[in-house]
Amino acid sequence: MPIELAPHNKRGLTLDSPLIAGSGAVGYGENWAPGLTWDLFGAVVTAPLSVRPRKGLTPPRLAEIPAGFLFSTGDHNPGFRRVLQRQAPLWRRVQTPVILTLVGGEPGDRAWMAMRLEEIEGWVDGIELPVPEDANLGEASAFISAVRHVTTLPILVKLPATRAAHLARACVVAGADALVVGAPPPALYPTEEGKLLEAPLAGPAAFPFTLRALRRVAALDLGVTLVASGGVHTLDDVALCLDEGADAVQIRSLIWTDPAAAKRLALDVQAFVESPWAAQPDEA
Amino acid sequence: MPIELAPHNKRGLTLDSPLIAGSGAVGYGENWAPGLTWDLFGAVVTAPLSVRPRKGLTPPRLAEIPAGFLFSTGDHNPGFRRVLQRQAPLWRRVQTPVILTLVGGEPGDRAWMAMRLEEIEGWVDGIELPVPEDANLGEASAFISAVRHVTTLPILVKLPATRAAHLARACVVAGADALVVGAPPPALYPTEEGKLLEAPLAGPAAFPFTLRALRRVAALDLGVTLVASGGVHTLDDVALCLDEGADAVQIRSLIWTDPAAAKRLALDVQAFVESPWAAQPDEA
Amino acid sequence: MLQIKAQLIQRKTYGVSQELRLFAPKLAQRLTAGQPVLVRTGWGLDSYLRRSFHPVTIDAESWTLRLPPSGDRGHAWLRMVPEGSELDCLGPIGVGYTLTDGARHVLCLGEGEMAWALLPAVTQAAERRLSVTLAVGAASARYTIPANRLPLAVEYRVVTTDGSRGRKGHLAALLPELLPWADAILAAGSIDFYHQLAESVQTQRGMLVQGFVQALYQTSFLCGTGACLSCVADIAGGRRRVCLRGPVFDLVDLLH
Amino acid sequence: MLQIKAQLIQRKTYGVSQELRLFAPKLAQRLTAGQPVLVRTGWGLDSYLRRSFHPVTIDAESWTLRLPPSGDRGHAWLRMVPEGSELDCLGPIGVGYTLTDGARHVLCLGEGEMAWALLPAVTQAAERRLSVTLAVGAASARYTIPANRLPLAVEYRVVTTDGSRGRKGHLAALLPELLPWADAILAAGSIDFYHQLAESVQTQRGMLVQGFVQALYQTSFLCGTGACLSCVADIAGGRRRVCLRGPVFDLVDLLH
Ligand SMILES: Cc1cc2nc3c(=O)[nH]c(=O)nc-3n(C[C@H](O)[C@H](O)[C@H](O)COP(=O)(O)OP(=O)(O)OC[C@H]3O[C@@H](n4cnc5c(N)ncnc54)[C@H](O)[C@@H]3O)c2cc1C
Ligand SMILES: Cc1cc2nc3c(=O)[nH]c(=O)nc-3n(C[C@H](O)[C@H](O)[C@H](O)COP(=O)(O)OP(=O)(O)OC[C@H]3O[C@@H](n4cnc5c(N)ncnc54)[C@H](O)[C@@H]3O)c2cc1C
Ligand SMILES: Cc1cc2nc3c(=O)[nH]c(=O)nc-3n(C[C@H](O)[C@H](O)[C@H](O)COP(=O)(O)O)c2cc1C
Ligand SMILES: Cc1cc2nc3c(=O)[nH]c(=O)nc-3n(C[C@H](O)[C@H](O)[C@H](O)COP(=O)(O)O)c2cc1C
Ligand code: FES
Ligand code: FES
Repeated sequence: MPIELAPHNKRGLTLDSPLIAGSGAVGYGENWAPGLTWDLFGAVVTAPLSVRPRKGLTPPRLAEIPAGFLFSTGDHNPGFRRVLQRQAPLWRRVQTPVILTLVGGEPGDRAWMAMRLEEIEGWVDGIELPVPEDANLGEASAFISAVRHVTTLPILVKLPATRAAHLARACVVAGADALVVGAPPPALYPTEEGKLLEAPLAGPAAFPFTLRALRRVAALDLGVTLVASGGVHTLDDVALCLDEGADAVQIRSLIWTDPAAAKRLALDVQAFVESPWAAQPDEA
Repeated sequence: MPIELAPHNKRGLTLDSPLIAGSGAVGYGENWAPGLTWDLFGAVVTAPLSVRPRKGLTPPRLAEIPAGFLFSTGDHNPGFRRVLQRQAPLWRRVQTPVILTLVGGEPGDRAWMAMRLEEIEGWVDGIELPVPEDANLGEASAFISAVRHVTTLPILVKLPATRAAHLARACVVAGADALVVGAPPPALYPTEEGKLLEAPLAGPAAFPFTLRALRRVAALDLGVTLVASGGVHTLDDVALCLDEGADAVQIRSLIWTDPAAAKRLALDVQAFVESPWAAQPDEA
Repeated sequence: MLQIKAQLIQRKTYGVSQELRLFAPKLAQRLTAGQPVLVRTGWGLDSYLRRSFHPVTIDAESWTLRLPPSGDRGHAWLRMVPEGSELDCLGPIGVGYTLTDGARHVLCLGEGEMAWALLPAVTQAAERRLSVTLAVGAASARYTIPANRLPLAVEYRVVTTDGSRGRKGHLAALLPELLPWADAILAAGSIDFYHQLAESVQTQRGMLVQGFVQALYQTSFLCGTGACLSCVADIAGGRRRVCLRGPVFDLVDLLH
Repeated sequence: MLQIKAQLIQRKTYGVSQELRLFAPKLAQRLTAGQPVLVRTGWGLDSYLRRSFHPVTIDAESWTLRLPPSGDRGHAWLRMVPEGSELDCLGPIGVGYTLTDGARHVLCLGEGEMAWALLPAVTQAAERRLSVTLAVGAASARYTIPANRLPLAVEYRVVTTDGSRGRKGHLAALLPELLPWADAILAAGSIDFYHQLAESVQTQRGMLVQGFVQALYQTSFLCGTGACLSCVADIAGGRRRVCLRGPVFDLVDLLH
């Protein structure tokens, strides 16, 4: 049963499964854990891309917390041109839709990258724009509209979970085809090395925030599709998200920490959406 | 080494230990788990009190999440008069400072209760005022000033963790003697019974949010004392809070889930503040 | 209430269920049937909340908890923890079943998984040479207590929804024949069943009096000391803390 | 890289350390000295992140991980998990030590706890009848590898800070006498030590050439596939993913 994530967009964004490999789970499409393949996922969202290369956060970038971890690369990436040169042939070859994450820098950077993508028809299937944790309504609207003006590609806007309901409407007005709810809230904790790291939550600990944000955004009934993201690990989690109004669901940490479980989940989700009553929710 | 939580208040609020039994950990002072006693804590903060009795949330009130739980009673309480009648003799008897949590209802309710407390000199040692999750600056200022005008008791204002840095200055201007940072962020998760519960986080999962909020509030350097609260479970957690600028630390869930560990922590904290180098941080 | 480390001295597997015998003399000596014990179910922070168990056996030095088939994470951990491990227990919580002095004919009524909570009371009543009937209702034979788990002197009656064991139907259908005989009832089931039970007693005996039926209210507990207000239920004329007043209530209080 | 369930077939306790032997033929056959394996350390969600271990023995069917004394929650779980349990392993990660064909005199240099990562390479080199010297430096005798853990043919040199075993001082002090003899070096230690080592080699041999010293960079891993960018380090001329390029690097690359 195909899922249309951008029903009001001429290009559309059709997924064969509601399970998406989210924000950098497989890098730019080349870093696959054992047993995982493109066809397990409805779409793949890349790691972030900026116009210029970024060195990101000085390591350590990871702090384990109870039932999860704090994690940020600080948008570490080789820059738009390099990634496109290296990866675009791969994106072109695969059947699975590829969604590029574009992040800011100078004003207009995201729109510049979106324009370049518009020129290379058929390589990329959508754009994901993360709204920074502290962005206000005006800032978020501004960069989304700027991208909307130069691209016909479906735009997914990723909202910070704690402020998702506050920001959602403005992002839809600015041109989002779908809302990704959301980026888990930031916290602070010591790394193994004893340094205090401030970064967003990841892992199962993040899921209850995702679910709350999703419910609040779904209640606004904004007429766009919703993608749940943050801490999703089990079929129960996926089912809860779909119940609460999500059209699709992203996973990331699970792909890194337990590829075999990610594969089982992908297959279970495919069975579940065919027939929700047939699939058995997780027993562990 | 005594800790003065309200140095600019004439009455003062002097603690023998920086470890406080926070918001309802022992009810109104009568619900002690085995092995726990008043003298283990620098102060005891009661469960919430409103002018009229409140039935609180319809159960279930509890949902387990990874490494913690969502929990709210909805300010379930027998009302100000009943609790005072029953508990005030006990509060008068004990050496440990007793801090009453006052919550709103009609405008002026908190100030009305604070006025009554002013009349019964020597029974109560401080007031804790939780700022609701969605209160704006004006609302928070208003009820804090109202209480400040009618009481000479030290006022501790408890801030929601995710908005603590935003609200802190206004609360100090309105008359807070100390800031409690903070109430953990709310989330949504199914209970054992399958109902979706929206409630604040509790348990170790909450701690990384407390630590982030504390760092941000401490950075404002507002000239009041700071009390860390939310998810504190180990001596490492306490030490991190003190390092990040807390003068005292509240525990709650640990008292409920592992009284023996709470007792060990209380004794370790006493040893630690006497000589931080002598005490061994937790090994588990 | 105590907090105590109890050593896991025996694990018995019955199909998909398990029973764990825990060595803890001090706790066992204070524990009565129907009183929950809260057990930590992890070495680390997950699962964070304790699981509550009504003992299925109690002796001078140990008690036994039963792990039903379930998908619960805490139960899964208990299924795997090695013999010899120390389990952190907090209990007993609240009020259990009491065998009142006057009672001669004790009727125990258990629904489904909850019926197991009656076992220590059934055993104790039989040891006191009271005449005891245990009647259980369950979905099918596999969910009933095996007869060999009961003292010989106990009369055992079974009702199953699918008729795979004992009479076909619902436990409530047995009440007309069992009630006249009983002079004390210990019940463990759903609130629905308790309403049926109360009605039957009224029909058969004219009136449900205080002291006749003790009924276990099933819920989960966080603190067990009355502080957290997580165990509250709308019973006994108000919103009550089950860990202080219960979990075994007089049926009159429970329903009014 | 594989993800595989490895059965814990043997646990040996050495004072406050433990070694766990894991049966996993497919993994063992691919594993080389210095390559980390990422192991899940909980049945539930805590600890959530895998712990990485450099094998201390490798044979055809199994490998052994070493639990040092530590306060880590994941290690604590591994200390308690019963024999016979299946541990979820992800590995081997990246690039390990290689014994180059030309080498006759292999010098292995290990600092503190990291020295254990050299053991499989030491054993393998001895089996190939190469002449092997293992030199370790540690804070005191109790932190050094016991001599009986090494093949007989291996020459073993120890330096301790407190002089409780072997020479008193720092491992670097041994380099002048050991370097001239070696035609390949496998090292496991801190970046500080690697700088000292590079300097000694330059002093003694005029130049540090590519292919002479292999050095293990210690860090932790999240995905092991190059996706997450959590293992990056500023080495080899940029911000590199250690799980792809390392964790065993040519010393020339590691320091430049
Ligand atoms: C292999 C296996 C796996 C399982 N996995 C899970 C799992 O992952 N998660 C989970 O939650 N459960 C699971 N279960 C089921 C669960 O653990 C219990 O065994 C089951 O629910 C029975 O408990 P119950 O108290 O509901 O009693 P049941 O005997 O099933 O009865 C259900 C309820 O219906 C009423 N009832 C039914 N028949 C009668 C009767 N004749 N007389 C009176 N009342 C009746 C009662 O109110 C009773 O409480 C599993 C069971 C099996 C066998
Ligand atoms: C009972 C016990 C409990 C412990 N509990 C904990 C715990 O809870 N948490 C924890 O983190 N650790 C704990 N430790 C210590 C820890 O696990 C390691 O055993 C210890 O740190 C040694 O590891 P190391 O790699 O640092 O090497 P060490 O041998 O201790 O050396 C430390 C470092 O100093 C340098 N060094 C010192 N001496 C020399 C030398 N002669 N030559 C060259 N280099 C040298 C090296 O760089 C080396 O890496 C405990 C140890 C014991 C015995
Ligand atoms: C995901 C990714 C992010 C990168 N980010 C940067 C960067 O921010 N700045 C830069 O100069 N190079 C960057 N690079 C390029 C690397 O520095 C270099 O070209 C090489 O790919 C890194 O080596 P490694 O793959 O072994 O880590 C990046 C490469 C990748 C694959
Ligand atoms: C912490 C606490 C909160 C209470 N809250 C209410 C309330 O909101 N409304 C009310 O009518 N009574 C309230 N009561 C009073 C109870 O309804 C009643 O008086 C009795 O104390 C409750 O019984 P229990 O202690 O067995 O739960 C409360 C009592 C306590 C101890
Ligand atoms: S379990 Fe906490 S009040 Fe009953
Ligand atoms: S561990 Fe993920 S990139 Fe290296």
